[in-house]
Amino acid sequence: MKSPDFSYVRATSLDEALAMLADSEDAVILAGGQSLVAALNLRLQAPELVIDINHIPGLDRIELAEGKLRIGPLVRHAQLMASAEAARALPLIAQALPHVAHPAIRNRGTTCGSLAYGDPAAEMPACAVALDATLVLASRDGTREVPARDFYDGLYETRRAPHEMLIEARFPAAPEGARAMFAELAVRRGDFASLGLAGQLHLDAGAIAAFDLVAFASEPAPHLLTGVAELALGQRPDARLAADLAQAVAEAVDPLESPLATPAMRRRQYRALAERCLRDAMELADA
Amino acid sequence: MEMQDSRIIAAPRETVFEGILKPEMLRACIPGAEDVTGSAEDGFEAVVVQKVGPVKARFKGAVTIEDVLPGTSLRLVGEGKGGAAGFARGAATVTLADHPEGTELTYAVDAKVGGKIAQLGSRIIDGFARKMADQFFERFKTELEGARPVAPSLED
Amino acid sequence: MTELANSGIGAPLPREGARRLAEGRGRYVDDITLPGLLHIAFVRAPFAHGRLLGIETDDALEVPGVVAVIDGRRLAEICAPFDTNPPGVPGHASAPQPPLVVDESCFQGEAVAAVVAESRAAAEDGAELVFLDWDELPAVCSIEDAQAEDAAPVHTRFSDNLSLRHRFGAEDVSEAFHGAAHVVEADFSFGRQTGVTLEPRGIVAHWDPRTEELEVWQSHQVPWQMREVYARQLGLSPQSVRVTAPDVGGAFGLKLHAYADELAAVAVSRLLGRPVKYIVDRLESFTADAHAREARASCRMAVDAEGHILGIDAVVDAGFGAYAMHPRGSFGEAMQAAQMIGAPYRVGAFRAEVRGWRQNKAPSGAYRGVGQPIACAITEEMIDLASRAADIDPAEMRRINYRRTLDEGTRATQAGLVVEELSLDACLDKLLEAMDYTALRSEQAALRAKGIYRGIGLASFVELTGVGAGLYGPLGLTVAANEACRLTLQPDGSLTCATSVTDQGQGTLSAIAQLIAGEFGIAPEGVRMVAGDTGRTPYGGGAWASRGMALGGEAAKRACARLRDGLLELAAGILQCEPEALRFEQGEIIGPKGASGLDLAELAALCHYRPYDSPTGQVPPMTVEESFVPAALPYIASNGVHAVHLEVDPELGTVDLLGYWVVDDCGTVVNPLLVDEQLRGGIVQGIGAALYEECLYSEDGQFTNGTLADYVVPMAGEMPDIFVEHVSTPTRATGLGARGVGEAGTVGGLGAVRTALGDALVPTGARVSQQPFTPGRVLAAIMAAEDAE
Amino acid sequence: MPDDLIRFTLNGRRIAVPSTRGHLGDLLRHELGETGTHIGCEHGVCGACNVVMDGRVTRSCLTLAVQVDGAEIETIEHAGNDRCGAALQDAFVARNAFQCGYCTPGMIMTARELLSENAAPGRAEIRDAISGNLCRCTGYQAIVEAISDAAEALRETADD
Repeated sequence: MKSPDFSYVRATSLDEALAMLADSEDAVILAGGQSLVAALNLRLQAPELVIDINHIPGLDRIELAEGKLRIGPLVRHAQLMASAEAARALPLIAQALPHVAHPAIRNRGTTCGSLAYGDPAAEMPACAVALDATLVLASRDGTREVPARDFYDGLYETRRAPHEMLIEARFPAAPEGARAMFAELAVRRGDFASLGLAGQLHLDAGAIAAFDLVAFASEPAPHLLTGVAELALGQRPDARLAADLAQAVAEAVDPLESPLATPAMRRRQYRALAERCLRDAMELADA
Repeated sequence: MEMQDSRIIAAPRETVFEGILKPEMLRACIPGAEDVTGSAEDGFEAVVVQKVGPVKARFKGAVTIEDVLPGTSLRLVGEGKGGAAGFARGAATVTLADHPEGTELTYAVDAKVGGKIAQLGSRIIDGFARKMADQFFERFKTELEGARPVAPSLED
Repeated sequence: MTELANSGIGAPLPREGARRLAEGRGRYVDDITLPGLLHIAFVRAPFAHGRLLGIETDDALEVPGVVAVIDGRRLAEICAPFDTNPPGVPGHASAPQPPLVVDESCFQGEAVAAVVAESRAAAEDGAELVFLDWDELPAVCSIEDAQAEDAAPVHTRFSDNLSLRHRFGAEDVSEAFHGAAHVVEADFSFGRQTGVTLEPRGIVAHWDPRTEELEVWQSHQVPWQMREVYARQLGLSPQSVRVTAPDVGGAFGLKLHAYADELAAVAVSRLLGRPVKYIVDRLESFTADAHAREARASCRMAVDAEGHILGIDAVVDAGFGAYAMHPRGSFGEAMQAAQMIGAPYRVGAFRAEVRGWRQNKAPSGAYRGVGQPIACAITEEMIDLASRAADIDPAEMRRINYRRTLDEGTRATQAGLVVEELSLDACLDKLLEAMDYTALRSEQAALRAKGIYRGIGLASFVELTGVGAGLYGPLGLTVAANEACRLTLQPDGSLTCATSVTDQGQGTLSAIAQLIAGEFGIAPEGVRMVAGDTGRTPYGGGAWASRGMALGGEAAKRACARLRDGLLELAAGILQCEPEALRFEQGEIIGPKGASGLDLAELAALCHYRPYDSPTGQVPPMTVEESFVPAALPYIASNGVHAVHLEVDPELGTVDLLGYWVVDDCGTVVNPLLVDEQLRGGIVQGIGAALYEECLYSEDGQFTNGTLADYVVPMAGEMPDIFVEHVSTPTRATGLGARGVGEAGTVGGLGAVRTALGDALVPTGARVSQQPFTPGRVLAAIMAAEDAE
Repeated sequence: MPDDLIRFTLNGRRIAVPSTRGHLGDLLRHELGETGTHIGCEHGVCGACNVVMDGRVTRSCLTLAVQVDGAEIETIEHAGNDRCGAALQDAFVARNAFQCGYCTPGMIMTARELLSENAAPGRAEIRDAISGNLCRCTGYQAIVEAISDAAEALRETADD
């Protein structure tokens, strides 16, 4: 299990990295490398060129300005986890990050890398969709912004073109009093989830003023449950609402058939998971 | 895995059927085909490179056409040997039916992957096969309907 | 106990060599390198069953660094295929297994060609460019498919797939079931597992044409067995083969076997006259290591109104895979799975039929517990089902039926087991007290009323440990089952113990050193252990079936006695007293008048340098060798009881372990520090079997979860703290009194989780028969029960 | 790496070694003979290969050898040189917190980072911190206890 041969270049600037990405037929960006190097070892990938961006200055910034939290492409999961500013601005991300793999992986793995990779079972893409983040893609020809809600097409399929690099993820900071909803079902701590929910709700004068919930891992891409949000908006949180919304989640998801569980089982699990994380977010007492 | 889908192609049934048998069509439609040689009668040889998520595999493969019922149905059987990576094989049963807007092409695909690739998880493999089949028939539809004529002959 | 503690036995001493490992100074096979070393990568069969038509190697040979590409035909010229059909197992049939596929391959992952290169990476580059031409043959994968009337053969040399058929107990037990107060019945399915040693298998082989000697370093449990195997397969004299097992990163039975790919590596070295290294990578380990446990079973149990077991009638169908693992075969698990059913209990009538089926999957072999976890799980769930039918508390139900000892006048149970000196009652008493069984039961009832499903599960087990020649000899296996100790008194007064026992981290060597030190009253540091090297140790077994202390410890104890007797006799001559009046204390000889001034160093110097100072002119031998194999018993039974407390989430299907207790009787505990965590490690593997681990094959025989991310092994986050307590009943079979303990955790762990889960699900009416009990399976059972309402 | 050498600091020593395509684990083991770092899966799951790179625990199998040019790498061979590493090694020996020893180097490197961030971790925190390190031999309990013991020993000697 040794990687195939490849050329390796250490980029010194973003422009240089993007130029090499554009010039090579078959280049990959190495940021955290926690998925890429595994794929190389497994010989699942055999790129001609590996472009290491780890030594480009300034890519590891977390910045809060004008109500947006900007995460640079070299911000590691561990760095984001340790940022008090990020935890305040993005309570959902703070709640989800401990579920991302294990300490050693979080020390190297980058949040943008996870967003760009688009593993259906990963937590960060689901959070980005739930929080309506904006993903900034750059190529030699310029930059463009894609809402995370449009970015994920399917199993590892994203709107990123091969010559583009995700250079920033921009999250709207949570409004005062926003409450995160996060729950996932994984066999072991840190494993890829078999199903999960990520979202945020916000109360205004005792009624739900904002509600975004995403189902992930059981479908090819994060699934924003807009129908559930419609039912939630304007309602006052109570046990009955939590149960109704949980039922709506179970009906709205579209789990893939898998050898481990039928869609019917997945819906049942979703209902239970949703009710629990809704009750938590609504700060209701245990059932 | 098995799956089924259909496409409505704005072309008469005979045209669609003949299209499938043309080697240049295979060349144009097999996703990731780098090199296709051969004929409908003797079968085709192809080198195919496919990528799904973390998996990028290169197969040396053969495509044969079987069970030909002219104008109605046939089976496309593709088999790729991927060296140490394993193998991939797919059979698509293609059925044509008249449709008000042209021809309805229905395909049922039975795909099998083996060796190291299979070991890395069915999640990826299902995506692999689905993507291959969908792209193939989507391109086929585009090629047949499109203004761009099928390239008459590509160098081997 | 005071005397024992003073003599070293029973002290929780840190392990010999532990600091070395804690500082990263272990020496494992992959750490060994030789000048001119070549590396192998194998091209493996992509199909479950196929006929090899041709191999294209031209492109591979062009790769820089690739030295050779060697196929099965080439190796067949110098290396015989494994023939694994022990004459003592009637009706057993398995196909010969060549080191590399010659024409027919029978499981996905079977090695087909060896690419030999200057580096592993170059070998893998080459392997990617070897193209195989195949005809795919029909594959038979599940046990049901293998059994089918019209099943295709797994190997074309056979017309069907039945590899073994055997019956334990009576031909007909129907009498016992007539008129029984209760008859319970259940089906069981056990998932296929693999050992997942953290250090994968690996080998360095060097055939030196100059000396005509073959030297092998291998991550293995039984170097002596492997010396015989390599000599036999390659037509060499065993004396020209030396096999060394350096530090081994976990073995668990997986490294007890001879593997075709490792034999191929040795044969490649023989062919090229160069040293070669082959380290199994993690992907290969899943498809090419021995698998285990796959079985389906059905069992009926009859009990009377008071709960006494009147009869057991069971059928076990085991999945053997494509070949029998060499040299011990694949039948052991199936046989023990059937024979050990009901072992802890008095059973009126007994019948267990076992069948083994060939499949186009990796061969199955020994894995910690070998069949006993299956037997225990079946037995314990049947006991629970019967206790519910008879409305008797499950703990009481067990107590009613425990076997205390064999019935008077019998030599063995109806299943042919010799189990003696059991202490199950004492273990259960201690266990129930430790877990506060009564309180847990009341809590369970209270929580059930609130819709919280907790379960309490018990599993009693009897484990066959220290298996000796009495088992292997009659089967016709050329496997040495004795354990030997060669003890040398060095001129400086230190001791060297060369033992045939091997240690993969159990701490056996350390415990033997402790035992020897105790015999002379010296510190364990004064005993140097040598093991795992056929060039330096006496002939014997190695490590399997929880034998290290039970047999190797006894051999050491006997060697100590002989060496000591000689030394005391010499000292008695010098001190002019009777040898019986002398003893060793802190290495010094203590006589009737106290310290004699003679110590080990002085005696050693006398014997080695000044033998003329001996009053008789004679000195005792400075090296003695003792070999031990239990004469009276084929094995030494140990026993114990496990308990699990868990909670099932009926909406998610998840199982949360809340508590785990075990009371084990392994006789004399030489070092509790080693024994307790050994038990826990075994239990965690049992929990893995119960909740997580399964080799998932597609219908056409493709291994689909062959990564460490997909084949789920237990990690720290999900494992509970495990309470360990002991009852100590030294076995009379040896002077030391130790029984084996290496598998006790695994044997009972699976059953205890199973019974606890069954108990938790009682209010739902669901039962999960298929293990592992994944959330999907638990939920499916609950949903099916709901639908049935 | 203009001259195709990887230059880095390994356990306090300056190293220059010819560039290689493999991962850091293989570089350490096979090019530099530091065999204490163990390879268990090469796809980032087992944690046996954990080393410290620029102050953070890192999977050496998920780090390319060429990536460490200019970096500081610390492995188990050097872990005993600080109080925390030494305390862990003592505790692992005293508790017999391993059997075969194959997971131990990665386990200790991981635990050392935990103790550097949390002087008094609870059992659950310890279990969480090592949840990415596979031990196939023990029941994890002795490991949890050893880490807990080491933390206590470090607290007791903190003022020395």
